[in-house]
Amino acid sequence: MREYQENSIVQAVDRLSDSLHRLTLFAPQIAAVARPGQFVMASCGTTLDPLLRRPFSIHQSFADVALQILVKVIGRGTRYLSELRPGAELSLIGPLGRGFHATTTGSVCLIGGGIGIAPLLFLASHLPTSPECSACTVLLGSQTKADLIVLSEEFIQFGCQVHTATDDGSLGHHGYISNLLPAVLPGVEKVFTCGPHAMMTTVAGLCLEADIACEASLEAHMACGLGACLGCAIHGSGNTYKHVCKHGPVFDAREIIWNP
Amino acid sequence: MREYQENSIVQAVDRLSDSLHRLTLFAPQIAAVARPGQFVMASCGTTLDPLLRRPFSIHQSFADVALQILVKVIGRGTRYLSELRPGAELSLIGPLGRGFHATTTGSVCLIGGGIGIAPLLFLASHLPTSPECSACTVLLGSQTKADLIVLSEEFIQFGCQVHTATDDGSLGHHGYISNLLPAVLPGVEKVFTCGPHAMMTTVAGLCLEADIACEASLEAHMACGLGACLGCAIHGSGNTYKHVCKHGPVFDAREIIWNP
Amino acid sequence: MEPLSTAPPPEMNISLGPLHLANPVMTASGTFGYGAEFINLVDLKRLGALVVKGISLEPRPGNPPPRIVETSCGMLNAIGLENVGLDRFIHQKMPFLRTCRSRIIVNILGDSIDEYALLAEKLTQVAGIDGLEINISCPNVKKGGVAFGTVPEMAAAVTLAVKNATDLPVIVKLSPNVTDVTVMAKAAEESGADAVSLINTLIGMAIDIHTRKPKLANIIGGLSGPAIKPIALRMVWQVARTVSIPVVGIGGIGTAEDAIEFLLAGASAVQVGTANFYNPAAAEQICTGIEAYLNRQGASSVHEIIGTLQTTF
Amino acid sequence: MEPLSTAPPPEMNISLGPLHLANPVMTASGTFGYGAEFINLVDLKRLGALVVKGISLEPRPGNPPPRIVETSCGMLNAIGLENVGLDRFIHQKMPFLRTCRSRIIVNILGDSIDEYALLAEKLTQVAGIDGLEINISCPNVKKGGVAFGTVPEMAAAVTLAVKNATDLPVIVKLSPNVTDVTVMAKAAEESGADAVSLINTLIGMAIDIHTRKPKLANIIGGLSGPAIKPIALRMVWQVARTVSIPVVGIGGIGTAEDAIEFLLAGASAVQVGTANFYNPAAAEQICTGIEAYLNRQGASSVHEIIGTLQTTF
Ligand SMILES: Cc1cc2nc3c(=O)[nH]c(=O)nc-3n(C[C@H](O)[C@H](O)[C@H](O)COP(=O)(O)OP(=O)(O)OC[C@H]3O[C@@H](n4cnc5c(N)ncnc54)[C@H](O)[C@@H]3O)c2cc1C
Ligand SMILES: Cc1cc2nc3c(=O)[nH]c(=O)nc-3n(C[C@H](O)[C@H](O)[C@H](O)COP(=O)(O)OP(=O)(O)OC[C@H]3O[C@@H](n4cnc5c(N)ncnc54)[C@H](O)[C@@H]3O)c2cc1C
Ligand SMILES: Cc1cc2nc3c(=O)[nH]c(=O)nc-3n(C[C@H](O)[C@H](O)[C@H](O)COP(=O)(O)O)c2cc1C
Ligand SMILES: Cc1cc2nc3c(=O)[nH]c(=O)nc-3n(C[C@H](O)[C@H](O)[C@H](O)COP(=O)(O)O)c2cc1C
Ligand code: FES
Ligand code: FES
Repeated sequence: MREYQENSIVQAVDRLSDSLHRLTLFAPQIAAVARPGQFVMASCGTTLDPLLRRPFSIHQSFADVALQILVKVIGRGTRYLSELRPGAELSLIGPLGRGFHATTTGSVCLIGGGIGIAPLLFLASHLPTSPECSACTVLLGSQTKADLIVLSEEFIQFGCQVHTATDDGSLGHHGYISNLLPAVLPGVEKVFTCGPHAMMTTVAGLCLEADIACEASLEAHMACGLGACLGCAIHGSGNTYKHVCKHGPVFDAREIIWNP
Repeated sequence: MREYQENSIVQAVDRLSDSLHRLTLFAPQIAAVARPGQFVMASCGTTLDPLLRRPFSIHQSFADVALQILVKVIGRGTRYLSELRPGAELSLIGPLGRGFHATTTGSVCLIGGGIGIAPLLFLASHLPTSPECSACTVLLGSQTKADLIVLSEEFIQFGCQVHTATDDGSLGHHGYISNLLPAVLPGVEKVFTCGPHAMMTTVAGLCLEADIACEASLEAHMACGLGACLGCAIHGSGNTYKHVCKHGPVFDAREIIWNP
Repeated sequence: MEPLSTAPPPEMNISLGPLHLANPVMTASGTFGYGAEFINLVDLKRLGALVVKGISLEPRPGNPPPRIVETSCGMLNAIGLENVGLDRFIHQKMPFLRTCRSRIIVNILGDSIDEYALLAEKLTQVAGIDGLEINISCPNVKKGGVAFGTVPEMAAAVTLAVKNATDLPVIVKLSPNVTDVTVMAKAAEESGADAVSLINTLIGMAIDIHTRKPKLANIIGGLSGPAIKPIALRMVWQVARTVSIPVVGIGGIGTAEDAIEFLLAGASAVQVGTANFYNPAAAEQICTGIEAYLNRQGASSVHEIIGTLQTTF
Repeated sequence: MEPLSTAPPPEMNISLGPLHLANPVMTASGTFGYGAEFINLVDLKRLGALVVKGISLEPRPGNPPPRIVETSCGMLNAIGLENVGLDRFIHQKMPFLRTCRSRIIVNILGDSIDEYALLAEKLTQVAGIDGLEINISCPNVKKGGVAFGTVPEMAAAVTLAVKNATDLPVIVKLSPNVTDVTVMAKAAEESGADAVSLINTLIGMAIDIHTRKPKLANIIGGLSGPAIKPIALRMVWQVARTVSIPVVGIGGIGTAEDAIEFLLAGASAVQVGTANFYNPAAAEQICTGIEAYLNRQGASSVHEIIGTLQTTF
């Protein structure tokens, strides 16, 4: 497993909606070895304030040359990224962490909420291309329609069946995307999820109940992303702490205590 | 005396040479009241690092709407300014300090070295327009020709007689600009100077010797620019400290201990 | 867009013992000159209180330059307590300060207990002064330079002497350069201080690697600014849990959010220091920002948030 | 463009008493894991020494999350000394560390003097360990939680116990949360420490104003990063003038310029901490940068700059 500290070059910054920006980064070293579910640590500035890198899921990786991250503007780090222009440098460390295990051949369901959709597109592009894989159902939830238009098209192009839900009802189901999961679950062999913790808690609960394998990509504040600072602890099963950056960010739903 | 904290808008950033950039800033409040020799404190970034504002002489003030600063890239604050683009905001406080006293009607000499040329152009544009003022001699020194080409033209347009010197001999006198002063001094009523401390020390010495009035614009590291922090002390005559931001930046050469 | 609030503006007035302020936002000593320096940039009457530059009996010239250095998210200063001295303060600075319709607190410093007491006595007779803040970070010259601010007995003695010399409200300003700041706070409380304020600057240093000299002529200086906020907040929280007199939080406060952290930790008021330099509008913005926060939280008074930090998870 | 230097590369090796390092740039405990975490990003053999995460006799789970918060030019951590414990360290971590061709220093921590001594004794028998660093910032459980790091007698007792239990070089790592760090340094020196390293983190705090809870589950945490550099540099300078054993400078070092400031102030070596997180290449860049500085200064050895700060203006 190779990791790199690489000065990527911004190739494009596409505004998918008011709050969602997609950065295309020339980063051949990282792109060459990235796997779905892994992430990068990006320097969000050129001074010592902010000091720490921010973690971002790898959203796509192209022809071993470029990768994409999807950025939701939350605070100043993400705002900085959204304002970068083509040609700018962006220091990355990656690919980091344990990704999704997409070796399944049965039908799968990907369920993402908000910015949690980011790693699922890379995963969708890497699902085994056996006939059964037409049976890839993707459930995408967000606050409003604008965030989903471009993204749901892209999942469809990978041959996935897409269902959507929005908080404001402007697209698809009016309400939580997790509400759509029970109808989809029967026949699904594995569920992959990323999104708000509450959503993933619901998804994990439904899967565990139905005894369906579930992998979830978790978040924690990180200083290093390398397993060195031990800052990104979460409550794991068996009364242990897991480190999101190293043991995760993708965990088997059974490894986690969802409501500590 | 009115001072403002004003969010100026960058209108243009002109690169005069590799290291010299001229910023034109829409700042009507400050521009309306600025006088030659005064300065502004500029926020050189949008985060808390760097923390402090940096002082810049007012280089020109136009029709009460815009002002210009001339920036020499030294460290990260000045680099930040040189990389600003039209439309960007730049917070200024100003106009600050005591400016030049250009009420003289006799002939004057302006002698500037390097970035010290900045405040002299504003001064040249404000010299009394009496007939005698054709007798305004300007001595401009710099490392190399590139820094002086545009600037010396502009002084000429204000009716000044310009002489130059460069360290590398690429324009005018090959050596220190202060070497040209003795030949110019006779008949001059007042000398205004800004530049490296060593140059101003020489200039002040020559003037005091010849009993010619001399005003010099000094530098000191500043935190506030307002006379509040007392950080910008220099050795004044009479065993006192003077504060560059409030008592200066322009001092009568006799107020200063040049070699403390 | 937030809907226009129909709630009445929240109560912002607070008391530091006998000292009543219209709002909890003060400016810190040494960072706001004698007030007049900011007249064009700050609406002085909006300040809860204005704490003036530390005053000594005699004028002090201060340290030789260089006196300030920028550091990462902070600055070092070695001003050396330059000030105009008591007499010129009273005659040249107080007339303006009396006009600015803000509470005026005079920060005092001395080399001996007697000097502190004499300063307090003389300032008590001056009209327009609402309180004294004792800067105990100076070395005691008579005791061989041991700092008043690091030995509890000495802090107690200064506090007592000042309290005996004045009937003005007295705030004791604590140094952070100690193992246990609560011990110093208790010493001040037991000696009659009406409030404590903290923190003063942390001792720091910077070196110019090209000249191989310190960047300050005084070699060491006081570190202030956002860099020190986490330390200041921790000390304020510790002190607020220890003493029962009001606590004034100081250290790296530049935004309403910063100030609110200190209020939640138990400070009854805050002082804005270094931020006045890089953003003179800071104190006013903080005042407005606290009001907005109180409105959002549905609080009708700033007292509803002071000391309400929840420490159980 | 600088002309290609024809001078031989400067000597970079230094000694911390009996401990000889190829260069003065180490990585700080807790910020470099057990070394393996950086194998892809750092050429480990270029490190003067690698100090591993603090090890206790038994494994420790650490504190509940959240454990870290970013602050202005710094960060707070309340990891809670999570570590694999002595046995797993020896069997799972040392085999890799033995291969990395850098000096290995083990940072140790305990709740009692006996624990420190036992750790030292057991680690002395392990091949591949070049030295011990005693983290005295932990509270002494037996003495009711008083920190070893703030009482000179307790620091002395720990140092003595460890020295008696090992013949490995012993570095005592000092806490900055004290009134006078030189007293602590002297206590360590007099008890036989081969070197002192400083500073550990400053105690700080941060509050989430929306939840009104501390941002760390542990309420308080240790402040590190560029924000604390001025304080660390001042303490290193004070200690270097006080003790005659070597001093290792730590605190906010992220560039060669930072490191050189500490060397000029009297540190014989430095440790890079938080910078490893935001720039894993930092330690290597610092090493290269010191060499370049020595060349520019015409110095043939790093010893020519250590402690050469000029304090007369
Ligand atoms: C494994 C992983 C993958 C992620 N993938 C993406 C992605 O693809 N796209 C995306 O937009 N966001 C992603 N996030 C969240 C993203 O890291 C945060 O939104 C970002 O750090 C916020 O930084 P800021 O400076 O804008 O906000 P601030 O709130 O100013 O950040 C302050 C501090 O908190 C940390 N922080 C704040 N929010 C989070 C969060 N949700 N998770 C972790 N740290 C946080 C920051 O890193 C920083 O240290 C991911 C997080 C993790 C852990
Ligand atoms: C009254 C006055 C007028 C000035 N006018 C101009 C001008 O018109 N054009 C111009 O290019 N420069 C001018 N300068 C110098 C300018 O302020 C510095 O070059 C600038 O602050 C450097 O900032 P930096 O971040 O690029 O450098 P850094 O070296 O990174 O700055 C670090 C710190 O040192 C201070 N500092 C560094 N050099 C100087 C200096 N020479 N004087 C004062 N503080 C300094 C900075 O303000 C900052 O606080 C003036 C200075 C003064 C005092
Ligand atoms: C330039 C400067 C001068 C100061 N002078 C004084 C002083 O005279 N008396 C005093 O008690 N504190 C003085 N202080 C300390 C501040 O009042 C304040 O306690 C400290 O700076 C921390 O707050 P801050 O981080 O908001 O600046 C001074 C601080 C600075 C930066
Ligand atoms: C996440 C983290 C964990 C740390 N763990 C330890 C530790 O186990 N033992 C120790 O002595 N110091 C520990 N430290 C302190 C560092 O070794 C160092 O002394 C401190 O961070 C200051 O240096 P810096 O500013 O370069 O980070 C830790 C620091 C951080 C940030
Ligand atoms: S982020 Fe440092 S260990 Fe996970
Ligand atoms: S810069 Fe603050 S007093 Fe001059």
